[in-house]
Amino acid sequence: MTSKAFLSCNEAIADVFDGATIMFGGFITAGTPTDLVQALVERDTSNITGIANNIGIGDPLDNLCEKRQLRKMIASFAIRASGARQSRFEEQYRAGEVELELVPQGTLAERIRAGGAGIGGFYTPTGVGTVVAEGRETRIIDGREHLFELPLRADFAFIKAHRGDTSGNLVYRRAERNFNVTMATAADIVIAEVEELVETGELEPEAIVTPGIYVDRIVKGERHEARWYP
Amino acid sequence: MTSKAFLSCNEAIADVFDGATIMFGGFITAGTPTDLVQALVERDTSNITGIANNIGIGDPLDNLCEKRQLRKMIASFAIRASGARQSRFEEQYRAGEVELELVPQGTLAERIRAGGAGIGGFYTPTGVGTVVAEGRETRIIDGREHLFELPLRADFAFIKAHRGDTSGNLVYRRAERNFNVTMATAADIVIAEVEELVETGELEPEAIVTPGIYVDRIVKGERHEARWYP
Amino acid sequence: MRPAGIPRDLIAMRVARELEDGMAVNLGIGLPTQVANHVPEGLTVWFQAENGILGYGGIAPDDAFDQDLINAGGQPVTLQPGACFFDSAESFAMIRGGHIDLAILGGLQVSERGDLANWMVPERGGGSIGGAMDLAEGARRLIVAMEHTARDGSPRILRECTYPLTAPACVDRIVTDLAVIDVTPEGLVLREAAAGVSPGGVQSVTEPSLQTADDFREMTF
Amino acid sequence: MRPAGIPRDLIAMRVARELEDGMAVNLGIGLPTQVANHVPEGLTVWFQAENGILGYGGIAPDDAFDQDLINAGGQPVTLQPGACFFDSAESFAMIRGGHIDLAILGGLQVSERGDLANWMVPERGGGSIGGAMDLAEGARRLIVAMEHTARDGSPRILRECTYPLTAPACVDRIVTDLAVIDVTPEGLVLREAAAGVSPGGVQSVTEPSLQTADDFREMTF
Repeated sequence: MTSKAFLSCNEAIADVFDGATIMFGGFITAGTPTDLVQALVERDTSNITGIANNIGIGDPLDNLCEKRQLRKMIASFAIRASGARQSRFEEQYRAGEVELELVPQGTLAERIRAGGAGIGGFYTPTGVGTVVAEGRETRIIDGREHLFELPLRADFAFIKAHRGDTSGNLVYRRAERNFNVTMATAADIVIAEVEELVETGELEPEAIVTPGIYVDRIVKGERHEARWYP
Repeated sequence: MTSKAFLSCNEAIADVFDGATIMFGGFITAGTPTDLVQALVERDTSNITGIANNIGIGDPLDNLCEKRQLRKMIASFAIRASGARQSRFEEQYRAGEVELELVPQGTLAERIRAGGAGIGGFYTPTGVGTVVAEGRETRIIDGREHLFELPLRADFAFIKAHRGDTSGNLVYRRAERNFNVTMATAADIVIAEVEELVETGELEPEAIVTPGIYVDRIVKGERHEARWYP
Repeated sequence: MRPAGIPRDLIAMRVARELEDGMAVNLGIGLPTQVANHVPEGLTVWFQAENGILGYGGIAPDDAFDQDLINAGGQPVTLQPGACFFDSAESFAMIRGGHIDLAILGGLQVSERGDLANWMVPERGGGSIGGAMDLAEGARRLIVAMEHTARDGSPRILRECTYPLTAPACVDRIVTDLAVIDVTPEGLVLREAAAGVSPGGVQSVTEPSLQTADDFREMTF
Repeated sequence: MRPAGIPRDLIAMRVARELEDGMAVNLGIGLPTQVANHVPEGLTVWFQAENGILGYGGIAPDDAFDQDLINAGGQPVTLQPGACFFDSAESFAMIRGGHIDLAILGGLQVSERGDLANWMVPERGGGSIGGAMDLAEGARRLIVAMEHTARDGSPRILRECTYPLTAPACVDRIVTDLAVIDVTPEGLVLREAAAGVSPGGVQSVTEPSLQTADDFREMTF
């Protein structure tokens, strides 16, 4: 079979276009596709709608703000409630230069899952009675109010795993899975960065978490020691 | 911590009551909780509503028909389109002695997932334009007709895994996962049968598929070599 | 008189020519199952079994039966390098979400609009939906592999299905013992016929009218 | 004058007494995080981090930092025997589906009906919802751990929250540096107060009126 392996992140993302919607896996320091994001910074792609759990100080995603590549973020964690240092994203958000759609984390994950799973929409109790519900369709099911939520998809997903094979099968280390697993199912083109790239057949079938058919391209990145910024 | 291990299947299912709704994991020969079902046969529990992928010739579940313990089955595969030998369930179904709610397999799996995941309901394109849609609520989403489906839960789930620990963590062998993984999330009391029961900490964290908090009781069963009945 | 068709194994071989490198393919119970044994040399095809396997190979020999390694029809299968396992909810997320490139299903009836009926014979009652409705809605492309006529010689390709539907307007191509027929917005198009079978011969056992493709030719395997 | 309260670490210790053997518990960012370091001897508690861990232990020492083993606040954690990992969709299925016995969240404001506001300070704008809304809806029991008053001494337990809500009527118990207060259908009930703090002292910095429980007593740890 034709290998899905690319030799560099630059080549793997060469067709990402201005105005694209891109999902970015990762949760703070775990499972972040650092090299793919860096390639995107270098590529100068503009007008991006990003979908990610978080964008904050120290996140590779925040580097996209340096050259103002982001038009909008859909995220669950972006602006700190506490008054600590501001990320570049936060600065641009406060200056009205970038848009933010804040979504409860579980709703974000479930909307992405629905996008990948062919679910047309779903009802969740999360967000009822809050600003999230403003102007939104609700429905009482089994005596409890629920919000209607639509699926979320993207043109591209940039994800990170620990090991992968040339067919795109992926294995994650510890808490690396987070949004990577679901995002792999919900984008037209899925690009995976792995620390170790092996031949098909080398991964234990029972250990594979992301089946290869979800992944279009795979590229070996470096391990970046990331730190936590309290 | 208090161990969730039970010494026998009989003890593990001792509080299953007449009229209970019970989910049964397994898919034909793979991942079937054979010893738990056999204990249920011996217990003589009656008026059961069963939820399972399939019930047919050679399935342990079909043994529940011997003493007419089943009132109703919710399943995706129960009556063969071809004219092969009939299961006892099929005989009783044709005689009008047991009820059958036939559900598309993916809808069955997704309804159980919704039941375990706190999703109030969802829309699927599956079943549109078929008898499954008769009298049902539909909705056009993104130009495509969808059916509204409600979550499914049960009083008990009987599931099977290959290995488990005394905290309830489960690891499956090959295609054993099927409905077991999702059913473990969607019943008030979840009882797992495993071929090998180990101490907490012996299973590799990355290999665990069903987190122990979903499982209430765990019991060591025997490996039963099952055959396929074409 | 009904023209003589090709044997079932040749239907599977003809369908196998639809496979492309890297495709994710689901094979329905019965005739479609045999397609796994005819993958053209050099291609890697990811066969998906809706019970939770991606990357199974052919049907396993009887003495290698592993009860935990079966396809959705319960038959023992082998594993290819790169195979993996998942649960049913994930499996149907894969199917419903459009990640299966091709589903090859058996059929009882197909209408000229591509409606498929394959889960219930009303005279017999009951029926089993299994994964068929999800596959018919979710797969990117759907090929039906079946005998061209019922045992009594009556057509199975009809203007309207009389059996309960699996899904409306879902079939892309029909491969039978007599012909390869495409469902198009303009109606059914006869693309190929078995050796020695004329377009008129196929039409004589097909209820809706068939257009013969410009590049109509003999079925090859 | 505001009564003197207990230090934050003692709040965490008091909350830790709510833990029971075998419970699945989610700890919010900030003060609640410290609860993991005060699990009573002999209990096994399954701490869930919504980024995909069940069974983490205390906060890891700084030199043992593993970027792939963090809690939802980004802090490095350790693993207990029996721990496992999963993805975010599965994690919130666990939370939303009622499989978390207890969530311990930080709070900015709590109303007398148990409404919680903890994700946004309107004067500051923006805000971060994170997993708080799902936890507030999904956990079987919710304890808020917070300072009893804001920095300017104004009450955080109010008749109505003025900040945007995380969820309405979700809080079961409030543990502060001054008191343990239950949200009941009959209103707020003062169960415990810190040593040297009277019911009147707690009431003086609490907007809605408090009923004093029959078995009112001093907080112990």
